[in-house]
Amino acid sequence: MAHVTTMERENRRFGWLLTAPGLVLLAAVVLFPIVWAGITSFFNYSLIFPGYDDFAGLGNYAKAADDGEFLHSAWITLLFVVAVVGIQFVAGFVVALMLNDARRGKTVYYLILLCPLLINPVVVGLMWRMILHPTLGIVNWLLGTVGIEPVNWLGAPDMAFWTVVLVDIWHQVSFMVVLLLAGLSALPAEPYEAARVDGATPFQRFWHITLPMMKPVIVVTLLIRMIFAIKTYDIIYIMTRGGPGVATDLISYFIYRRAFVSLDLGEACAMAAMLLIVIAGLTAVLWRSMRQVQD
Amino acid sequence: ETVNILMEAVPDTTYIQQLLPEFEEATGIDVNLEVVNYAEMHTKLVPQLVSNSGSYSAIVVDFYWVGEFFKAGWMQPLDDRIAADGFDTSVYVPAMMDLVGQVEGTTYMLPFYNYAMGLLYRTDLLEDEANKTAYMDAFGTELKKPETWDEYLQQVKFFTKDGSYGVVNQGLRPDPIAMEWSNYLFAKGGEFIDDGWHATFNSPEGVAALEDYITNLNDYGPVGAASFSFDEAFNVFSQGQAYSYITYNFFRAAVDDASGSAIVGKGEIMGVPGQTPEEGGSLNGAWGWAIPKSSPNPDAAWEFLKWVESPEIAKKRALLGGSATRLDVFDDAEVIAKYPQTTALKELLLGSHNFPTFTYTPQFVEVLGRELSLAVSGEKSAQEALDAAAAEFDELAIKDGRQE
Amino acid sequence: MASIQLNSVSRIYGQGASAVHAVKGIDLQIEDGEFMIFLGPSGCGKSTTLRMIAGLEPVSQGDLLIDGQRVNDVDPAERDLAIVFQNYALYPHMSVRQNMAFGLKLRGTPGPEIESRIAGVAETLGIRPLLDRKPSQLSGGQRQRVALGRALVREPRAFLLDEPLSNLDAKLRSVMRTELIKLHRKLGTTMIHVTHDQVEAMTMGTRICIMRGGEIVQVGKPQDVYRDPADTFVAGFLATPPMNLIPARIEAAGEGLAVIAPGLSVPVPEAYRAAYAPYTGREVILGIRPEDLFETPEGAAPAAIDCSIETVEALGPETILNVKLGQGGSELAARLPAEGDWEVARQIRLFADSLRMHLFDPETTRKIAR
Amino acid sequence: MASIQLNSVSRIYGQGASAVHAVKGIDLQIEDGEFMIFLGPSGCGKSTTLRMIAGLEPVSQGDLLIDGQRVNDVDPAERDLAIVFQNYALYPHMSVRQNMAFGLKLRGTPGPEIESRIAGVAETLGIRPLLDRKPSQLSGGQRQRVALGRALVREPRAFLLDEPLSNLDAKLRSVMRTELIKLHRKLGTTMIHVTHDQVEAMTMGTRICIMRGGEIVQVGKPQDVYRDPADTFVAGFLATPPMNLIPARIEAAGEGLAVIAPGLSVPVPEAYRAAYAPYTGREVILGIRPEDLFETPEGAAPAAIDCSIETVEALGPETILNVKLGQGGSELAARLPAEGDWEVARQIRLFADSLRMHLFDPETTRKIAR
Amino acid sequence: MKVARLDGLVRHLILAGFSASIALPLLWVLRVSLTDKLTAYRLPPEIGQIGLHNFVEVLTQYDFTRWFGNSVFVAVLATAISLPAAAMMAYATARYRTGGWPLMMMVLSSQMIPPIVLVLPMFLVFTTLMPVPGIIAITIAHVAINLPFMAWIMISFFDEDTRSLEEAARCDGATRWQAFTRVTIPVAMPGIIAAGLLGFILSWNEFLYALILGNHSSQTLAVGLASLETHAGVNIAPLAAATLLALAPVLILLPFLQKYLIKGLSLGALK
Ligand SMILES: Nc1ncnc2c1ncn2[C@@H]1O[C@H](COP(=O)(O)OP(=O)(O)OP(=O)(O)O)[C@@H](O)[C@H]1O
Ligand SMILES: Nc1ncnc2c1ncn2[C@@H]1O[C@H](COP(=O)(O)OP(=O)(O)OP(=O)(O)O)[C@@H](O)[C@H]1O
Ligand SMILES: [Mg+2]
Ligand SMILES: [Mg+2]
Repeated sequence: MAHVTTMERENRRFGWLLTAPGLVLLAAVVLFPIVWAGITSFFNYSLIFPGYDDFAGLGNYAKAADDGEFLHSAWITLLFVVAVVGIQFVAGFVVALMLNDARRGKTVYYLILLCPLLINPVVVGLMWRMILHPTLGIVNWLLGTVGIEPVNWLGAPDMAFWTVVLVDIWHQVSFMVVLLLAGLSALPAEPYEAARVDGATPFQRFWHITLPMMKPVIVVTLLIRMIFAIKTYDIIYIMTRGGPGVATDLISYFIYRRAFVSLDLGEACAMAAMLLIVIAGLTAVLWRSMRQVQD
Repeated sequence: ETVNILMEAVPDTTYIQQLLPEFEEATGIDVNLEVVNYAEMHTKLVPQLVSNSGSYSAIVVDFYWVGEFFKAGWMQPLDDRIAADGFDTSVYVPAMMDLVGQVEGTTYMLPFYNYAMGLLYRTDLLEDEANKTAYMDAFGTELKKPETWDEYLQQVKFFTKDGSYGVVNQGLRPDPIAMEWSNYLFAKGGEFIDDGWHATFNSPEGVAALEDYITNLNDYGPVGAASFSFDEAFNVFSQGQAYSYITYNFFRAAVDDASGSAIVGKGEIMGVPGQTPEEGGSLNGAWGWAIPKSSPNPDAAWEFLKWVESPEIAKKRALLGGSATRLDVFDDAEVIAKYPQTTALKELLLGSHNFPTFTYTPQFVEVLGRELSLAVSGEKSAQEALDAAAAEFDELAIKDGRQE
Repeated sequence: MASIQLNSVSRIYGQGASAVHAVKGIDLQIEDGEFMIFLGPSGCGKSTTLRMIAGLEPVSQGDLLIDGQRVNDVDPAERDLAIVFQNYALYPHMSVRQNMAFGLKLRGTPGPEIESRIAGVAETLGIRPLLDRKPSQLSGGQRQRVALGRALVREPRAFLLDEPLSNLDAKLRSVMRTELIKLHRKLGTTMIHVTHDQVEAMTMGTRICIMRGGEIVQVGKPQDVYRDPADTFVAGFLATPPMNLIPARIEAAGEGLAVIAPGLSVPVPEAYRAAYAPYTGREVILGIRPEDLFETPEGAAPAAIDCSIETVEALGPETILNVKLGQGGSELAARLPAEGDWEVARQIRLFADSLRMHLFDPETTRKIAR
Repeated sequence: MASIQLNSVSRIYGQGASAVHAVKGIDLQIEDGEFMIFLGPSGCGKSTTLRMIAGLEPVSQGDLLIDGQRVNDVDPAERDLAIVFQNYALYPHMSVRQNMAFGLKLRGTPGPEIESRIAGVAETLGIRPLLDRKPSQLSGGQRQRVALGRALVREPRAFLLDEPLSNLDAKLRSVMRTELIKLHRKLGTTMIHVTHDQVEAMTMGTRICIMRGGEIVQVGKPQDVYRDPADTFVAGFLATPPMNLIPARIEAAGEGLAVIAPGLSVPVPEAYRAAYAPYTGREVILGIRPEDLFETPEGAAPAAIDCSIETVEALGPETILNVKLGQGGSELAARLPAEGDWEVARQIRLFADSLRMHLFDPETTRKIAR
Repeated sequence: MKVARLDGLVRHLILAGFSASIALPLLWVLRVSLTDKLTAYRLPPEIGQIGLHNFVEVLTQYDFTRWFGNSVFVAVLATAISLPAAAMMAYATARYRTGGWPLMMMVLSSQMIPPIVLVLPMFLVFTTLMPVPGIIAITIAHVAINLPFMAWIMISFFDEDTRSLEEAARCDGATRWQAFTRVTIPVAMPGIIAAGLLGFILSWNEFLYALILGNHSSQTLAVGLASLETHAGVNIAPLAAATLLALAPVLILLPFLQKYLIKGLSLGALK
């Protein structure tokens, strides 16, 4: 349509009106910090000598890109995110599907699986450290009663990574369940009836009806979980501090140390900016695939 | 008026809390102790200190932040106030004043409490007759509390039997492992730096210390000690599963706490033994009181500091179980009577070594912790790990202007 | 191809006080290859019955048999029926083509065959140009045709069609009607067709099943049901305008009997006299179909009715007159030729063939057998 | 109460190659208080036009005027029209009562009045017992009635009804038809009613607007459109079965003219001779309505047609015969009385009143004026 | 139904297995909360002294009630403010494509940056705005951080299905706003409630901003509980008790939302 009608203008205006409160809030609270962080990333800015007199250009970025430890953290983080989000998604989806169709006991199951989410990550870390204590922990003791050697949950590099993954899954898997279940419960019933009569098995219904119709919700869920997983730091902080060695040194914890232990904010901001660019790229890809469904 | 102080949840904080009504009554100043997890204190303090209007009247400073806080100019000098009020700083253990009192000749802090590290060991195991004979048979020497590092290592090996461990370590990076290993370094006769602030801890002594550490951790300690923080490690010890544990001196009191310890009355602390009976290998550690530049009411804060570090209150804190920094308290008969280990703690403190404190101490602890952890997990050799840490240390020292 | 049998099948929605008894223990035997029409007022349980047969609603009570086998617990997917939903239930995320292909794909029909079947059915339904659109881009009638097409591409054991033509225009509807009849002839598949359309009901089915309030009122061949309605409900339901039902009374009249109502007196033909005699002096309901009213005496036993014209509905091919019997009498509808001198308020005399009248018992509402 | 005017109004969905021109520059003037029927094949743009009037679809081109005022840009909420959607669009989270009350509440109608209006409308629609149900608990026809009820409780400037009776049974539908007519009489509100039902189209509206492929083909009073269809499309669309359209040719026959087709020869009545003369020797399309075919000579100029019976559809009140003209000729539908000796394959002779025949130009498809 | 019963059995087996793996560690926490640290670490597990002393200790010796109150205040208020704002934003994006995807990316970008680099400048902002940042500052921060995430979640719940309902409402005389609030919102409720719940949880567990922006009187549960990990060891038994105490009220409230969260709305009546 060539010209913009008044109604479209009204729609647009209304859209912005709805968006305004959120935008104002965001602008008031996070705009300045983001801009500040962006600017700071171009300076040799240390909290010990705060000030913008030492312009570094892309120096901080170059340094980060050249920093083996940082790159290692990025790599570990990638593995972590894929493992955590992947497993949580599959498990969460299965549970959400089961729960959606269950007739009895829904509330009980739901309450149970909500509990971990409501527990503070710090506490989660501490509790799991206790439970997984190699000599004093209940898990190794139970394994021992069936003749399994004590597992060095957090002390061996490979194991520690998977232990952290496991604990994060325990803690966050319900996030997926809550969202996916909400998505499932909002799906219309008719296409399922049609599919059943068309002869679709439960799996085929899942594949041909549920998945495509859930795609927007799935994409958003994966996206949000991915972003949160990349930001994981409390659990690492409590459970391993990135160790043993550098086996669990996730990027957020790395940046945290750069900012608040080394007090080297310029570099930390540059790293955060690089992270932002990567995540934004991933988000754009996911968003596009979501739009393909909507149109 | 209100004095706000950020503190860590440790026994000493609780003791002050108990005594606060006295202060509030005497001065009319309210005191708010904001208690957070140790790990978060630094994170919480930094923005407060960077900002020109913080909300903390006084703060407590861990020794390894001292260089950084000093360099950034976040603390107010106290000399004028000390002089004006005739506050006596000479009673403090000198090592304390070095660590958390003066920086480059200016007094910024008053030492609050010390947490020098020591060797917790099991007296009951040493006294056990069967052990004594077995030990005599094996090594031809009497089983008694170790006087030298090598004797200690021998005992560690000896007590690793029957599902018990000779030692339990805190191998979590960065500070637990870095602090613990420092004792090994000192015990082996090594030092972190030379006078010119060059790293020397990758010397043969350092490498040997790390190898000892790895052996202890992997061969004579429980599975998973590489990931232990002091809590896990102490739990192993307090459940009676290990003979010894090198740790902070305040765990001595926990040994006798029946709600968390199965070895009440069976543990004692001593300085970490060195190469000879005369030398000690302990690492020193302490907290100091300071008034930040951003303090909204430094005068009231000073009132509080004066009060809390006054001889009476210091003694009262010690009597409640607090950890002393003043010689007069260490020597106080009443205190010794109530806590016989006071003398041992004093000796431990006097024989302890300081960690290099400079602007980048926290960063160095990170580096050291990481490299030690890599060595423990077998991804680097002891020499490689220490060389890497030493190289980074040198860089930091150069950055800080300590080194040419 | 399947026979379908319902043995006292019930469906109760909800529980306790708010329970809705949508289908109340109906018995029905649908033979293999039959074309069964479900007819009944809105909310009488037609869709519910269809959905139970399809397996989409649980059967609350009773047994449902397909080909003699109890299928109460059989999954819809295994019943191999095709259904056109009243609300279409198209897959919103699939194109028209995918909507139609889905059931075939699931059965592993080879791609080219799917294509050709879709092409054929789409052609018949006139939705060929729409094959690549999403349902949201279709008009109401187009959606309905897609829903129909989705069922027709399959070769199920039975077709269940829930008002599949309701949103189509008359012309298309008559085309579709013919197509469905042809399809039924060709395949011989059992069909159940819910409709509100008189023409569909009368012309398509081998039998009609008339429902009311969750119960079956009458089942029979279309013409039989039309000619011989079981009760006033069926009489008043089938056909538009429906049969005129006039409260009346049977009285002795000379030799024989007469049905008397205000403004109307119809002599009972000899043939029926014996049957109606027991009702002499009692209230009855007289039923006369609008097309059994004529301007001129017609049939074997024409009875004159004097009335005044109330409304005139010129439908084109014919005219529906609503007339009023004499003073304060009932209203009647009469189906008369299109052209005539119809004028509101005019007095006219109509004739009814009294051999074609029906009498119903006002208490049971059932037809008085004769 | 409002007059509605469409000046070359278009609606184009999508853009570029896949654009769908749903409504193509239609002009239409609906007077205040009119009852306008929209009629046309599925997908011809009826709903789209209605939605444009309601303000739900942007008008791509042209002007839309309500009461003389251009409203292209006026918000739907301010147009104060009530619409019954073809897909009902009931609020799923509200009970039937709330669905109906919503529009009134928004207008600040006082509670008791809302209640009484709902009670009244619900009574008329027979949905009173359903007032506290959610839409998901209703049958198809019940939902449709709720959708209708939601519009009827309001007192809008105009009603826009998109096939509001399509899912109702014949009986209810005729009741509703009467109610709508009554309502229109009482309120005098402008109404636009989309329907596929012959009876509704012929009886309810003051005018019919026949659409095809996004364009208006003919607008006029129902009887006028029926008697005088503008082209073969209208002729073939209105009524079931539709007018028989037979390819034919006008030839000189003795004195006059005759319309000749295989198996059929109809003399042109004198009255039309002048009008048809120019077409002599040319192809035409002959139109005869099924009800203008009789068994016995009837009308002013009966023309005999010999044919054989192909199919017999006994509808109850009457019978539709499909007959075939002579050897390889066209098929015709004939609407004949219910009783008769109809047998497939029998040869019969039918008579058409040639005064009632129509001729169309096969090229333009338009009726040849006479 | 035979098939259905088998189906149900498998379903409940999976759900029960999953719930068990979630619940067993929690049962261990419960056990720890009822005993003391010594017994908690005893192996093989022994019953020991069972009692509620840890709960008493948490309620009397720690500021538990204040932490809890602060957390409830912050999480409830932050969710109550950000949920509507996020819902409006999500709706505008879903229905009117307001700002298109660049806007949504921008909005989300604040989520993509580790909070650690944002918290310092944010602290500076708050200290210039208010003398002592406290619970209000934490709340505002939580609103701003949770808003983008909630908005993103909700976009997919304001899908096209509700459009025809809005059209009906508009013809009924509803303004855009009324159509949104009275029709779209109720229909999209499952998604909105889920987003709200997750936002609440996020705020409930949020640590960094609560730590940095808070002061001694505005410590939230997250910060308070963390202080039970002391330099002299973890007070594991009171911590376990506090964790369970913190869980209880939320779990008690939850069933009231279950209609939206678990059961779903049957919206089958659109046509
Ligand atoms: N969103 C859309 N995108 C593309 N084409 C559309 C869209 N909506 C409708 N159409 C097309 O526009 C044309 C007119 O549709 P409309 O709904 O007005 O038909 P209608 O006359 O109401 O038909 P019916 O009687 O079947 O309801 C149809 O061909 C339809 O396929
Ligand atoms: N989910 C439900 N809960 C309660 N009652 C219901 C439910 N679904 C249908 N009903 C009721 O059951 C009865 C039968 O519904 P059904 O859909 O079978 O009617 P129908 O004969 O198909 O009517 P229509 O011709 O209007 O489609 C109706 O009165 C309806 O209100
Ligand atoms: Mg139905
Ligand atoms: Mg339409």
